[in-house]
Amino acid sequence: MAEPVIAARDLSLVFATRDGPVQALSNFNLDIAPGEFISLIGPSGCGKTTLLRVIADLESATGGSITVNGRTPEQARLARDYGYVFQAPALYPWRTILGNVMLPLEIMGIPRAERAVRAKAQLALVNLSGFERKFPWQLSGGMQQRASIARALAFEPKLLLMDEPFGALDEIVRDHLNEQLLKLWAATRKTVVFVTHSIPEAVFLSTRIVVMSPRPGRITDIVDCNLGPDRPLEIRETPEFLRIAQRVREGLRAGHSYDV
Amino acid sequence: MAEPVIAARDLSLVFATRDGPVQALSNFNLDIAPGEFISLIGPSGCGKTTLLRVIADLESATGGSITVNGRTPEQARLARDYGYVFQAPALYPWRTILGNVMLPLEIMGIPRAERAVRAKAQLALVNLSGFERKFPWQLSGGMQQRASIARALAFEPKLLLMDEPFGALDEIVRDHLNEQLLKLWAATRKTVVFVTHSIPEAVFLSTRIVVMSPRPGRITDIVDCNLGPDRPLEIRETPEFLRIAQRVREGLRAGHSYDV
Amino acid sequence: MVLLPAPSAIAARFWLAAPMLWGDFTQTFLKAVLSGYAIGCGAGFGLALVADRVPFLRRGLLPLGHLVAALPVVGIAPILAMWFGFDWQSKAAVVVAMTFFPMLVNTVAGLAAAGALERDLMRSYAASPGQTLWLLKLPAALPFIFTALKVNAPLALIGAIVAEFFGSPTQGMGFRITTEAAKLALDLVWAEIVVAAVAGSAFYGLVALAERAATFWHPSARP
Amino acid sequence: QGVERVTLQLKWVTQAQFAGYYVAQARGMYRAANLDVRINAGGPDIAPPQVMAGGRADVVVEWMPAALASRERGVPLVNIAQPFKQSGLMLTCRAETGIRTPADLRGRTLGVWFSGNEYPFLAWMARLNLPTNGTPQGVRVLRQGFNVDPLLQRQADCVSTMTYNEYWQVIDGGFRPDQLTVFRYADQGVATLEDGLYVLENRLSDAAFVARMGRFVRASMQGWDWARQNPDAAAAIVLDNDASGAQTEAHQRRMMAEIAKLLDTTGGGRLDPADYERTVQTLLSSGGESPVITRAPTGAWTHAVVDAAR
Amino acid sequence: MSRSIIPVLTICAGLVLLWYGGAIWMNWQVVADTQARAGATPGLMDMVRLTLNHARPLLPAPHQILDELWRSTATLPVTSRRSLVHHAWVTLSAALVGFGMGTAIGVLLAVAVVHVRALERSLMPWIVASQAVPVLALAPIVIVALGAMGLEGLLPKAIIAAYLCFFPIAIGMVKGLRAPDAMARDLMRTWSATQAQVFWKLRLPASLPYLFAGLKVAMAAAVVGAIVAELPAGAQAGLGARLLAGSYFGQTIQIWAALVAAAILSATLVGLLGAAERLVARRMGARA
Ligand SMILES: Nc1ncnc2c1ncn2[C@@H]1O[C@H](COP(=O)(O)OP(=O)(O)OP(=O)(O)O)[C@@H](O)[C@H]1O
Ligand SMILES: Nc1ncnc2c1ncn2[C@@H]1O[C@H](COP(=O)(O)OP(=O)(O)OP(=O)(O)O)[C@@H](O)[C@H]1O
Ligand SMILES: Cc1ncc(C[n+]2csc(CCO)c2C)c(N)n1
Ligand SMILES: [Mg+2]
Ligand SMILES: [Mg+2]
Repeated sequence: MAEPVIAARDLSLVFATRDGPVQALSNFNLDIAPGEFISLIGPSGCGKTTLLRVIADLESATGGSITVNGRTPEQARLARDYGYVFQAPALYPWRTILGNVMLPLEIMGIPRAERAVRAKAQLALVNLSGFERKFPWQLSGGMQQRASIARALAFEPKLLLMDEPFGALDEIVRDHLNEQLLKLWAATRKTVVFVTHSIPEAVFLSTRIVVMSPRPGRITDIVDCNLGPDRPLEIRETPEFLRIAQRVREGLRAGHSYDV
Repeated sequence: MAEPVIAARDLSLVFATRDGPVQALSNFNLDIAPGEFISLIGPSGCGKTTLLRVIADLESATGGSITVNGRTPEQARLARDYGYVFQAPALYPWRTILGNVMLPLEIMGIPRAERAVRAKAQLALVNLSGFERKFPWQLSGGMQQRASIARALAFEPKLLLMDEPFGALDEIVRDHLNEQLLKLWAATRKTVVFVTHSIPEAVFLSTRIVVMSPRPGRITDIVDCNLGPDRPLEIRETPEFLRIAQRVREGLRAGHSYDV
Repeated sequence: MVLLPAPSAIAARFWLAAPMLWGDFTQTFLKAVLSGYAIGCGAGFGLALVADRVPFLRRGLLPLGHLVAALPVVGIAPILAMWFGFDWQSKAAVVVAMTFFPMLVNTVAGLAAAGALERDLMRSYAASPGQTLWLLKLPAALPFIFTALKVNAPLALIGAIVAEFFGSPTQGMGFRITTEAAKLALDLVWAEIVVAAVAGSAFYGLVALAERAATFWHPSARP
Repeated sequence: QGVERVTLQLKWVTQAQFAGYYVAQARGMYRAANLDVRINAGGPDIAPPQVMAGGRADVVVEWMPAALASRERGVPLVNIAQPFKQSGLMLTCRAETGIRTPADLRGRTLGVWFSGNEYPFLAWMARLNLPTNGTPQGVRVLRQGFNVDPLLQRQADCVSTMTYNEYWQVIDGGFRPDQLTVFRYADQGVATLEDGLYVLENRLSDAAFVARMGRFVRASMQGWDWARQNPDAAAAIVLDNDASGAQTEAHQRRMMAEIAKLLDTTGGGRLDPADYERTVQTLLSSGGESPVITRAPTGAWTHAVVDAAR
Repeated sequence: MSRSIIPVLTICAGLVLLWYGGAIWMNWQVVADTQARAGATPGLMDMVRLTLNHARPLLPAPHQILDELWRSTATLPVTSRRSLVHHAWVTLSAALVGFGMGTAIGVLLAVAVVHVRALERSLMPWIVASQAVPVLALAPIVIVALGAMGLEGLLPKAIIAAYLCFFPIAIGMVKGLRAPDAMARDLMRTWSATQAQVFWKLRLPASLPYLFAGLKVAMAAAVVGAIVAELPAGAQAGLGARLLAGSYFGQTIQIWAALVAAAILSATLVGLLGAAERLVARRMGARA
């Protein structure tokens, strides 16, 4: 196997808060190979966002080790190895939608003319053409989230970290973007680490699904999901698909601390 | 029929923006009877949030008329007729989670001792016991959203306006909260106006589903959904359920401006 | 040089003149500065609350507030001495005039700083204006209010000292600095300045401590 | 031969109190003496000794008590000429307060100028045995600002005035002379010398400087002489030099007339050692916590410059 | 802007009424005293007329101030030393230069403090202490000292103005540069933006509301600083010289005229800043 893009060994992270420590990650072990599409799924508060943040060098692990592209997360961040879609849109209120999408390009020194072209292409991909000159507060919640996806894609990173990017979108758009993302992934062989709450979405997109459980955040199951590269939407009706979904659901249920 | 809780007649709303007007709602007609559970579903940007905001008197319609409990939205708001769960958690950073949930109770003059009891009960309902003394930024996105749900339920309004309350939650918690909400609804006969992007969720919860389409925001379909008051989770496998879901999906697809 | 005596000379004088320095400190800081600061900040804050409530007043008062702020101390000090007498009351009045406006501007800005969604929440509860103020606007305005409190702390001291320039009893930090400077007793002048700098810094430090406790939740308080 | 520069620092704002210097400049007396004189107006917070210490003037106009005090504090000023023979300082009281004699001052509130001008007052109070530290047996002292408002507004029973200036402001403020009780320091035996010309001691060892100052003093005294004889024209010259544009002609004419009474232009500005001794004795008797001078100064005046002016 | 005209006029009208009342009330005693001394017993209307037209009032009536303003601006050539326009210009130039220097210093200090954590602890206390030093009282010494260093004319005044106005800017700006929330900053981190980029593209835009609030306070402070610095500079020209001369001669009306002129001057400057702020806010997509 090629060198893993992400290699986490006994990773753990404890937040110190006023009323005692919170164990957000505990003994987390995971290797992600280049070109993989990994979904993280698990109850709210189980540490998915925290894991992405550790990978992105936005948070430092308090135990264990992690490498990104064979380097420390910090080196990877400085090398601009990844693009990150946050759980909330986090658009800058003083920039137009186009300005927001162009921002990473600006920072990375892409020439002005190219910036606009690339940003507009990404906005078209998420179906926001025509909203370039609006300011964030003039857009609906889902539209803002789509703008933030366009922003993360704009500079074409090899590694994509996506934290519930499609949470605020309706099924149709979501399906559409799922397909787009799959196409993009197949074409560019990016590595994707994807947080979602939707089991069908996870199964539809991933090569592997990591099921997590909370307090402390740890892995309860890793489900292989080799549906092949070609995945029409209809695949979701096949028994293979439903079987995997069922296994994920069981893992998820097992991890829940309360009875449902 | 009893007097409608909400009666919208030819409702429309136009936002004036710097580069021209945006028609967010257009000729919107809807009556909602007491005790109904109405879901609004539709592509991002179709005006769902705007509609809730008009009902809540946070936005004024630019055309048509609307009454809430037979009064103007303003009178209804002043009478504290409704509870509102926003699309974003909007927790106050200077208050603990418990403090945030107690906020409406404080405003409505509930005695101090009772406030804490009621707020803690609501937090237990959304499975946030033990996080009372944390501050919002110490919680994951989904936990924040759950806190905001607890806050809206705490003062037991007769009319609930919920804007994608479960968007950031995983399937298991979502199922759990769906059931809780349904129970609450059946027990208290609240009227609920519920925005969601999940077709199964809409079908599972609602008595009627309003399918909307964007630019301008208007109704494309209203789907009756009389699955009876008793709805175990398994009802989602029944043909009746799937039929309704299919109809909603078609309405949704028809409203989309682009081909999928 | 005569204008800058050696630190040792200043320290010696500090020791010798301690009772006199304490008397000046009482007159200027404990009496004039503290009372003027409290009244000035209170008034600016109060007017900001009123202005926030009554848009008509806000539009009418703020431009006039700017006019008042623009009044130079050296101009108002003699007038206030004329009105309020020579003792610390007129110095406190000068401090009031100086601290009023920064507080007004900052509080008005702070009261407008609460987010749109956060306001909508209050609206949805049909919260009374008082409740909205107490539970949302004031907490959200705290970072701004503390900015004004901090800016005003040294400003109040300067105001009181300069005001003493335009007539005063024969005591007070400003009185001492100007009269002794003219007499070239610069060791005493610098001793008095050290007192002023330390008192002003300590005052500021106290406000900053209070700020830290009160606005722990603001992004700027977290690293 | 090249024109030499002299910078003169006045004790107060541009007004007829300094008419002689402005006249000497406007009417070419300095130019005739081959001098290019720059006159810097003073003000409430300009202390001429301080300006001198900062090296910003060659010669200053100052009252002798302040000059002697700064001498003790390390800025060795030396009197080189004394155009003002008489003191114009007074304490002006509202008669309605019942103050008739100095003894009536006990327990009263008095406005006093500080910044070096308080010494004659302190000397007087010491002589009257009236403590100035605020005890009921003494007097309550207010640091008076620049005007007579405390008296007009009845915040003080008496205020400091000059015969040529503030007194007339009180009159303009609606008082008739008979409604005022006036104590001239000269009459109380505590007169000290006012408005003299002072330079730094070390510069006097330079003969060229002494010669230059000699010409300066002579030209200045010519200016004073002319001003004394042509008071209205001198007032007009002063007005021309008032950059603040705030002075009025009537007031300056009146001031010039009063100033003329204090001058002695006969001796070419020569300081009378007897006046000097009286001033020093007055100051030494002032006592108190912070005496003006602790011992009789030496070398605080010289006739060298006036002699050079001959 | 035009929306505020009516409120401003209304409140002004109210204030002017109050003012006339206050003038009658405050000047009553002095007028009564004077009349009593003169042995006159004027009637009520005469008293009112006298209180409103007293030459040395405790509080001059608005029309007296307006009259003085009119005489000292409109009836004289602006180059005349008796013209308030001339004096206002002298003050304005020093204030503007000082404001420019103060803004630069304030912003630079804030940037340094925000970017170098160590400076927060080491520099801030000195900045604060610097403000607690009563420069205004020290202005004479400062002017003398600067003069000894060869600085004369406008510059010493501008330096004192700058000293007064850098502080509100620095304090506000430190707050503003720290205002972006964690997520906005994290975003920059994910792009491994340089400190300069974070500054220009995130911190600076986010700090603008704080900056403008600070600038407005600083502008007023700069005018005050310039005026104060005029006194020890010989009070030759400028609004400060007018104030002082007025004060010295007990010319209350002249003080008030100079005061009003100073107020109008800095209110105009602050107003211009407000207009600039609105312009910037519009370009930055502020809600109407
Ligand atoms: N304040 C505003 N000013 C201008 N346009 C606005 C404003 N708020 C919303 N809009 C526009 O109105 C339309 C409807 O917005 P709305 O927020 O109601 O959508 P939504 O149905 O809630 O979408 P989503 O599912 O993404 O939350 C959108 O096109 C949006 O751009
Ligand atoms: N800054 C913080 N300080 C303290 N505790 C924190 C902080 N951030 C997160 N936590 C805690 O760490 C745990 C994991 O949080 P995380 O955000 O990773 O959850 P998540 O899996 O992303 O949840 P969600 O699906 O709701 O977004 C939670 O219990 C949360 O309360
Ligand atoms: C702060 C201060 N107050 C008073 C004087 C006294 N004084 C000395 S000369 C003069 C002019 C008289 O009209 C006056 C008032 C001063 N020098 N400085
Ligand atoms: Mg998360
Ligand atoms: Mg919405």
